[in-house]
Amino acid sequence: MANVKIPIGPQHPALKEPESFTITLNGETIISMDVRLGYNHRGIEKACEERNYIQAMYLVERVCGICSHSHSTCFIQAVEEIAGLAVPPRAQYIRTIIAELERIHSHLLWLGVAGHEIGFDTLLMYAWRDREAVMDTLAALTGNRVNYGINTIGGVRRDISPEQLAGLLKTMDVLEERTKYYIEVASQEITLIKRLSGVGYLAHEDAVKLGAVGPTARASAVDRDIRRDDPYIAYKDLDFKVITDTHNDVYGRTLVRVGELMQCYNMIRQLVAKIPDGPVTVKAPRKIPAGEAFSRYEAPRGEDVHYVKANGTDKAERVKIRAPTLANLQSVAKMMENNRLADVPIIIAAIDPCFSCTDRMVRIHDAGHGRQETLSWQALHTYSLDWHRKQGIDFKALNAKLSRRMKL
Amino acid sequence: MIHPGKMAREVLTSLFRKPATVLYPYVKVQMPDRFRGKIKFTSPLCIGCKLCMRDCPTNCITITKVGDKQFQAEFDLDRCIYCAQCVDTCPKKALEATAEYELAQLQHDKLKVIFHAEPTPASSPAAPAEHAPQSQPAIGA
Amino acid sequence: MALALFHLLIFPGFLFLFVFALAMEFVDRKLYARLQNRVGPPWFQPFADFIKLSAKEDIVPEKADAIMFRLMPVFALAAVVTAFFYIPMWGPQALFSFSGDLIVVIYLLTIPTLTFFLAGWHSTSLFSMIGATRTLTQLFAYEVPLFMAILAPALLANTWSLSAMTVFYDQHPAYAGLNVIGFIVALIALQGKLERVPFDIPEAETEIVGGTFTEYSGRLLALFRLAIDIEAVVGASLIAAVFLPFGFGLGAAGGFVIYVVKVLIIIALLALLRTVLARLRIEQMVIFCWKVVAPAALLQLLINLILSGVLRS
Amino acid sequence: MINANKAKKELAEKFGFDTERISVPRERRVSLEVPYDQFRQVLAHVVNGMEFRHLCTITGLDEGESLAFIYHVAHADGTVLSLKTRVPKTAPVLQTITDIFPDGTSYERELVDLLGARVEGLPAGHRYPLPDNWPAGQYPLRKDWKAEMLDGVYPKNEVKSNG
Repeated sequence: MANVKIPIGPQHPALKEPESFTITLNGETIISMDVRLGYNHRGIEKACEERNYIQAMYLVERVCGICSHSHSTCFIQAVEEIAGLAVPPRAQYIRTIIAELERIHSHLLWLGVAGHEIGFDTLLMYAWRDREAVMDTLAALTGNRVNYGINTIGGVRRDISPEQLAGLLKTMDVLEERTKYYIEVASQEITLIKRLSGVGYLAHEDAVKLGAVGPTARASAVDRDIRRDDPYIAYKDLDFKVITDTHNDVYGRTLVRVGELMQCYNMIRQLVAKIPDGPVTVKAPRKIPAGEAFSRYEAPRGEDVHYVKANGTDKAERVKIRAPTLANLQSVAKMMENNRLADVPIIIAAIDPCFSCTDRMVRIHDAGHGRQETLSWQALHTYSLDWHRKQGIDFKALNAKLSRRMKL
Repeated sequence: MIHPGKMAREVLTSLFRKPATVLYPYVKVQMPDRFRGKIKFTSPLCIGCKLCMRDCPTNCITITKVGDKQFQAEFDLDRCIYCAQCVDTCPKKALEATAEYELAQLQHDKLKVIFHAEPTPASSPAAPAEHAPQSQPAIGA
Repeated sequence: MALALFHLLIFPGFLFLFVFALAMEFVDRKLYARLQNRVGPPWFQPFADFIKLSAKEDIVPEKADAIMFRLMPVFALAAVVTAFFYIPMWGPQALFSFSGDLIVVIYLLTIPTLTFFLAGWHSTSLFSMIGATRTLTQLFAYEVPLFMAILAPALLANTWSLSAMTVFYDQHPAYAGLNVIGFIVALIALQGKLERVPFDIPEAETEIVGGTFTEYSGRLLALFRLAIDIEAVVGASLIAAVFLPFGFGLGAAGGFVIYVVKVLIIIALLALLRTVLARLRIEQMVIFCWKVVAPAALLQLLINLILSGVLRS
Repeated sequence: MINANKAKKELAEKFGFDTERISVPRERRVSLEVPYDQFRQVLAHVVNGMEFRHLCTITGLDEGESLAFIYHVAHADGTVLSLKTRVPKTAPVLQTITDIFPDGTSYERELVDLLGARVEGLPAGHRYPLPDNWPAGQYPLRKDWKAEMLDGVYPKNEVKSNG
């Protein structure tokens, strides 16, 4: 076959969110790739300017479902820095616990998705089954499985009880056991290795040049981790290793993620052991004094960046969000080179893309007074009936027929 | 080391294990204590400060004064994101998060929940505390 | 005449095959789910799926060759059902047999794959055309090992008729034990024929949406799915007849039970295979088939050739 | 290793900036505002001379009369330098930095789409993040932009009803 252009997306089974990749193929080999982003823009940056800080916090938390805590913490750090709030240490520890639990849940989720993309659904089912343990823990600690809503300006909304901390340790033991098993599977199952190694090669120099972040960069031996380089919340008190790998491919990215899982369990044990007593929140002013702050956060997918500019009112002047996937997407085209069509899903999945994070801005609907026409159930019903009537369906005859049948 | 079918033993033992699937909706899930479900409004406690309205990220709460020191609350559940910020904001604990989570509706208007003010002892006690307007579309109407 | 019609349409013909194939699909799906620690579908799910699909609208793509598009599912179904009649099931004698029916059965089992290719090609959609080319590439990889694996026992039995072969192994059950390599090769090849993990490359959902069947819907898709289900049963029956020729002396009822158990074992093995492996890439699949599976089949052929020489002399 | 104060000192010495203009709001953060004609020179030195080799993002601001752009560049040790520069709103022309940071493409496209900056030398490609049928001359992140401005001009191709 001559060169063929294959659309992967905006709607495609391999993509869980709409985004468009157009791939030019020669036979099964990829020649080039073209990305069109922006299908998921919701206008969050602009909308943040129209909301007070409390409202904006919940909006920012919903930039992404998987790394919701990352975005809300990153945003709140910036706001707290501008306001000059000293967040109590216990609150910082609780934020860190939730952050690491989120990383565990995100990486296990990724492991399952990776399995699915290469047709290994069993891995998906098992990884997601085990992930339920983290989800349940998160639900117990914060109230909800996603969009935890634990943060508030000046601290956290809910304290963690000693029983919950003990339960946390037990969960960690179970998960550590399971992760060890997955490491074993990843290093021994031949079909898995065949599908992952050598795929999506990203050389160290390219990773640096194209600004890759997070596990994607670390799998290309870029030793960069915001938790260590620019410690925030409670990370400066923790002893952990930044996992890097020299495979430079999807297999390396898998090893980095499972390696990070093992570090997460350790970190949570340290956090539980060290958590100080005290209040979990300080009183925050409604109006934040003028100023600006730049905040970085190591989300499960990589470096998340928020810039907040305050102007002295209760609303932010400007909120800028750069999610990790946008930084990583630059390198995807490079990774695609000389790979097969069959590798496209796993290469895209290997950066753990989160397109809803990436795109934030398109149509602003004032939440208070939506101008969009919403059809009520009744109106929809009427519309459907009208449509069918126009198609020549006679409801009277149908109803008569139906009632005749019912009588018989 | 290479091992084809590495997961074989694991999957075979699964045959004799209970499935991990929760058979929802036949089996209901127990919500944690801190779960943030549908918000409940207790009218007598409300002082009408409207702080909840100001902090609600989606403007889904409307508190209206219906009488002397009497307030009714209207929730647009289709807008509510169940963050329970209003519960934290309320200075008088007039709002609380319940464990109710099965809130999906086919009819848009059922998502509007009104918590009427408690009737004063003098008036009729028949008014329901919670009320959602109902309307059923007729088939083929 | 009436009896022949009964055989063709009711038992062991179309109706039996329909019910049996869908029941086996249920077994496969349930087992797959249980192996993954899930609950799995209820027993009637394949039937419900079939009925639901049959009730849906058929959509033929505008640019597709409408006649080919509609004919292909029927062809696939006809081929697999025909093949079934030549396979001995609960007695050593098949419903129909003649000298050389082994070759005919193998060819009839190739036809569905060819119809998948033609169906995908005539859909003229990008995804289905890629699926179609992959189907064909894959066909060349597994078909030869399958041929060799099935011819090897035939060589030992010195016949080209499936029924005669079964009679031979029924009389010399010890010889059947020699065909273990062939059995494994045939299982792998059947997995490829059925386009299931690790060989579900032509319809890899995450890569090319629905592959060959991307454009199919409604009744036509229902027919295709039924054809694949029946192909699984026919393939399993063929492997059971060739490699597991035991338990024919138990009368009709006993023989039937033994037959169902054999098919169940093969379906279960195939389900296990697709549970524990990841999907291969097309070139990995071809390399695996030619470098591992084909030499194994050749080895079996060689063993049986030497053995039959020793036996005949 | 470089820390915020060292970076501040180096910048002040190299370019003769007033140390008042370089602020260090906290550990590992430096911010500096430079006039646009000096911007490229400073950026080149920051990247090549001082090894701030990772571009975090580019923030665009609408400051009324002018558009401001903050280039956040990070050092391997966690120090982030926020380099701010301004161009007048009437002629918001910028030089691309994709020659220094190839990954800056999408950040610059954001500036083009959302703030109406004109970036010279930006590699050809799809627009980002707004849709292709977005009306020209509408820049959502500008302060004078209101959602009402889209009424009647967007979306252009609305879903037609089948009836």
